[in-house]
Amino acid sequence: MTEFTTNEMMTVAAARRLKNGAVCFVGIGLPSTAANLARLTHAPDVVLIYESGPIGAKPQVLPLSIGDGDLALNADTVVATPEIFRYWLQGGRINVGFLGAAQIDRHANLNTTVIGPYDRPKTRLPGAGGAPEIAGSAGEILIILRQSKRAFVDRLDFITTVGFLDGGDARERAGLKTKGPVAVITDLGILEPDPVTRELTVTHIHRGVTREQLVAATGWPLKFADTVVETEPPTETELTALRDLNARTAAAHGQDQGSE
Amino acid sequence: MTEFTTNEMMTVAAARRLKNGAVCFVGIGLPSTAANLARLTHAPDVVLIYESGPIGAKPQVLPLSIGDGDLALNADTVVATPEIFRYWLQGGRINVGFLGAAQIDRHANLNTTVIGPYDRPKTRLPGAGGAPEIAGSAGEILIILRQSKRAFVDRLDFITTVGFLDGGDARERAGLKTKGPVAVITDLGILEPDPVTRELTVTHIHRGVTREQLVAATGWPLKFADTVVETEPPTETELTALRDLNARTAAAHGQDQGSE
Amino acid sequence: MAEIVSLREAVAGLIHDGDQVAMEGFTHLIPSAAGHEVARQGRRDLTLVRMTPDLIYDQLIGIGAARKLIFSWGGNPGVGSLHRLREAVETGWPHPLEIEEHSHADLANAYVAGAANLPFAVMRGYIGSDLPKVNPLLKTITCPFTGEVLAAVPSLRPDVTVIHAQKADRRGNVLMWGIVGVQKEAALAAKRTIVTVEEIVDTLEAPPNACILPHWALSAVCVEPGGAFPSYAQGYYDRDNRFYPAWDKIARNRDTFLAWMKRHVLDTANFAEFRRVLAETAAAKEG
Amino acid sequence: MAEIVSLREAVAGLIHDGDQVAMEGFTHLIPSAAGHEVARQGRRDLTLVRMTPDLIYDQLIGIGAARKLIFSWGGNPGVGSLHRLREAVETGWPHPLEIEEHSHADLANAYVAGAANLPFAVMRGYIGSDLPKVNPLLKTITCPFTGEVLAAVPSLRPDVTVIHAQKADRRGNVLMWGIVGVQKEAALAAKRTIVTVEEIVDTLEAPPNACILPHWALSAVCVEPGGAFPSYAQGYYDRDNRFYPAWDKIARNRDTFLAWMKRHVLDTANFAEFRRVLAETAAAKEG
Repeated sequence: MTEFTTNEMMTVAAARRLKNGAVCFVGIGLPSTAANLARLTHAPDVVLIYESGPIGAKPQVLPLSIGDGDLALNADTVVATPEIFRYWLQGGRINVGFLGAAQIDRHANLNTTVIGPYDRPKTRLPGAGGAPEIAGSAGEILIILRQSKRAFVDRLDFITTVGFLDGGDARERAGLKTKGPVAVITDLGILEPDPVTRELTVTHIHRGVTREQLVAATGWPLKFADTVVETEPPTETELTALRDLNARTAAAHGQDQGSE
Repeated sequence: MTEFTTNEMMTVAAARRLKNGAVCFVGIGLPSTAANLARLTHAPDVVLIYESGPIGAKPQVLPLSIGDGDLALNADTVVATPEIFRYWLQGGRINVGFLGAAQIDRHANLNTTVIGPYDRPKTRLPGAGGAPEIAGSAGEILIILRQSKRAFVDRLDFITTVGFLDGGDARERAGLKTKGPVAVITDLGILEPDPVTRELTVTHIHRGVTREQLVAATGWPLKFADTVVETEPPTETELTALRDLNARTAAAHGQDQGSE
Repeated sequence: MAEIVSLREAVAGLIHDGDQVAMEGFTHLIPSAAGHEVARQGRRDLTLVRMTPDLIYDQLIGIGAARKLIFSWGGNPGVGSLHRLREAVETGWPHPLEIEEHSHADLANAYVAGAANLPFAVMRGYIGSDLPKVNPLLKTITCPFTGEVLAAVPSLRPDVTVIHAQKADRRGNVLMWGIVGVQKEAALAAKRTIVTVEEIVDTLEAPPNACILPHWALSAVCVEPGGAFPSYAQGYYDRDNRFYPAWDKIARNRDTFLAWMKRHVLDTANFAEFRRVLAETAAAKEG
Repeated sequence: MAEIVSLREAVAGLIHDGDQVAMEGFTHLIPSAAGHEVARQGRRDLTLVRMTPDLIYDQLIGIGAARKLIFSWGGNPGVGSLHRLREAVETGWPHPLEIEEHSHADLANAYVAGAANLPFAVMRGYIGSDLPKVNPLLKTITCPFTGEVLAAVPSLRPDVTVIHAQKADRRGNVLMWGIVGVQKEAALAAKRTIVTVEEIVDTLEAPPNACILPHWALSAVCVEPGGAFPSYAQGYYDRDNRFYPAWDKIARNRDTFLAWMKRHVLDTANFAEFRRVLAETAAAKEG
């Protein structure tokens, strides 16, 4: 088995969660890398939709922005942004929404708005983007972000995007009919909501990572599932596809974009 | 001066009401003939919009249907029908709506729904089409239809499309902000709403037509303006353009479409 | 996920008695072949939806396939009345037809709301019209910001939408162009969607931002060359303008209509055979 | 009715201090030349609207042209923060910036409602989000048919919308393609619209159903070749991916930012000169 980085493990683990043929609403960055890796490996018929308009995007290299020309040129069709949100997302045609975030809490609520008070923020983050409605309208949600105490916090300063609110059936009671987050894939492992409490619980640990590392990188007392398994390491095929994709991307954009 | 028919006079008189550069929402039949005649004579820059989708249509011959291919091929652009009604008509971008009707009353309300009771109609007419919202959203309305007691009735069985309701300021009180009907052009003359009562009042009589003929063709006690003038007869240019258009149309469609 | 199947299979599997069915088209790309196939398979109790019901709905109403019609303008385009529709409404033959009547702007907005998975649409309309008096579904709603009272209409969510388009690729992605009407919205508003196309091609070669329906948003794609006759398919064939006045004569009389339907539609196997029989009867008439 | 004029004239005549201005673009066709011209002419107290404020809004905010920002995602695409936006919000420099914050779906719907001349839009959104707690404009509305409670958001009706497109014909009809974002809706929602284009051509040679804005729906069309730099214009030039990380460095520091703006934007006559000076300073840095 080839050596691999924690970022590579994270991206591969996230990609595997996308079923072939699924219709996936993709954000730029980690989600886009994972979704395209899925398309280039086990899920050639995955349909990638970017909020800027491309439907069935098949980028040759990873887009740097949500509106890269490559997304349009190789898509099945390109529609206006309002149509993406109205007919395709709210229309109920998206199976999987793929989100990142700056911060997450134990019930998979996400913050991309502010750290600190809203009116006098310590850090002003980019804002909501498409996430609040992706979280409500996509059939299920996959979340991908690196695990750290700064990101996995006990209490969010701001809920930009709904996960399971206070847990239990709070999401359903709020009127949401979609599944919500089904997995949070990090560079250390995979967390899934407990079926009853909906608290994020470790179900997979990546090779070489300890429980202590996971606990130390989490801002709340982290729970582990009864059965925690080691994440299947990246296969040669997966690693090659990911590294080729990243190399093509770096060559095309004239700079090193890293492995995200 | 060449001889001309009453239909030709009606079409020419209606065409003249369209200013060059006006954006006009056109129905099939008499309105379409008049609007295209305007485009081919004094108003080359009139913008014709058909509810099926063409914007800036420049048909070579008169369309037989609201969705003829010729409308699309020579248009500035073709959009979806919902966009026509949402962004262009309701959006407030139409200067003139050109309507026909089966029946009209003295306040220029129109019926294209039923003759007789709605639930047991004597005659079932085609229905509303785009007219109710054209009447509300277009800057002003031109109406073109042949004058007869069957069409110009004392009381409509059904108001499909609003004119001035009961007259006076009833239209404004109903919440409509557009002008409403500014002229009804018939084969006998031109009727315009009285500035105060909004009752349709004869302002022009076509050459060779008598007041008695107009009265006899109207189902209510018809009023005449203080000054009634003879409609300027069709010019040679107008007649030639109209006859050429009708001839081209007949040749293209393989049948005589008459002069409407 | 669209399967490329025969029209017979698509109608058999996807359109059921009692369904709400929208066969859309705005004088261009009318799904005539599909309309005939629904008649041929003897569907009953349909609620037919269309902004501009024309010949195919006249046919379905005349043979008694429809229980209800939701529409905004029903006529023979460029000619006049739909006699079978009129007779159903005026005399209840072959059986009473329930009418739910809207304006074009309303139904266009209702399809948009349906495609957007919303329960209703907001529009500025119907002021001063009697239509809300005879259609209790036309309500009002007050803007929470300005206090303006606007029209609220229920969204359309047909059980099945049927449209005709120019072409599809081998995966079932559909491309249409020209006057596209409300077809995309009607297709996306429906639970199930059937698209008949002029041809299947290897690649669509669509221009940027073309009107495309991806295969995974459709239920079935069927090849029916000429399937929009007597309407037209831009880039393929022109409208048969003679058929519309001819239909006026056929449909004026119950018996003439029923005999025509039996000979041309019910007793033929498919649209190609209909076209062959129609050519024969037309030649016989001229001969 | 669109006049084909210089960008300087268009901005001078159509954009006023205190206006609500939407310069839209979804990483493609960003109206950078127009953004610079607004800065150059010293507009003040603007309310800037955009789904995805990027470098040009960072520039306008940093030089103090904006009183308020209406937005849904503000970042340097593919790079990270907009430092001038962040500093305005976090420290009130150069002066406090009022923030009105939405989601993408909300603003997209708000432009659609604006283009449709409606006072509000209805959508299914914001459930469970804190955004309605900090934005009192995010209300709810109850469906009169189903009783479902949905989000109601005010429509956007900018005083001026500014967009960049590929080309216009000599009458001012505009064609754009590729990722067209919300530009058409933003253009039609506005009281006045300025479009900068790569070139003016005799005929647009647009494919069927292309995204076209007719000249009579626009206020001004201005030729600005390369006017979307560092963004791209599909069919004309690629995105300058190096400029975005370079901007991160420029904008991190107030003085560096101000010096850069003075040298490259405020002291240049137009976008062509900006490009020339930028090439010089880049060469100097590498040399």
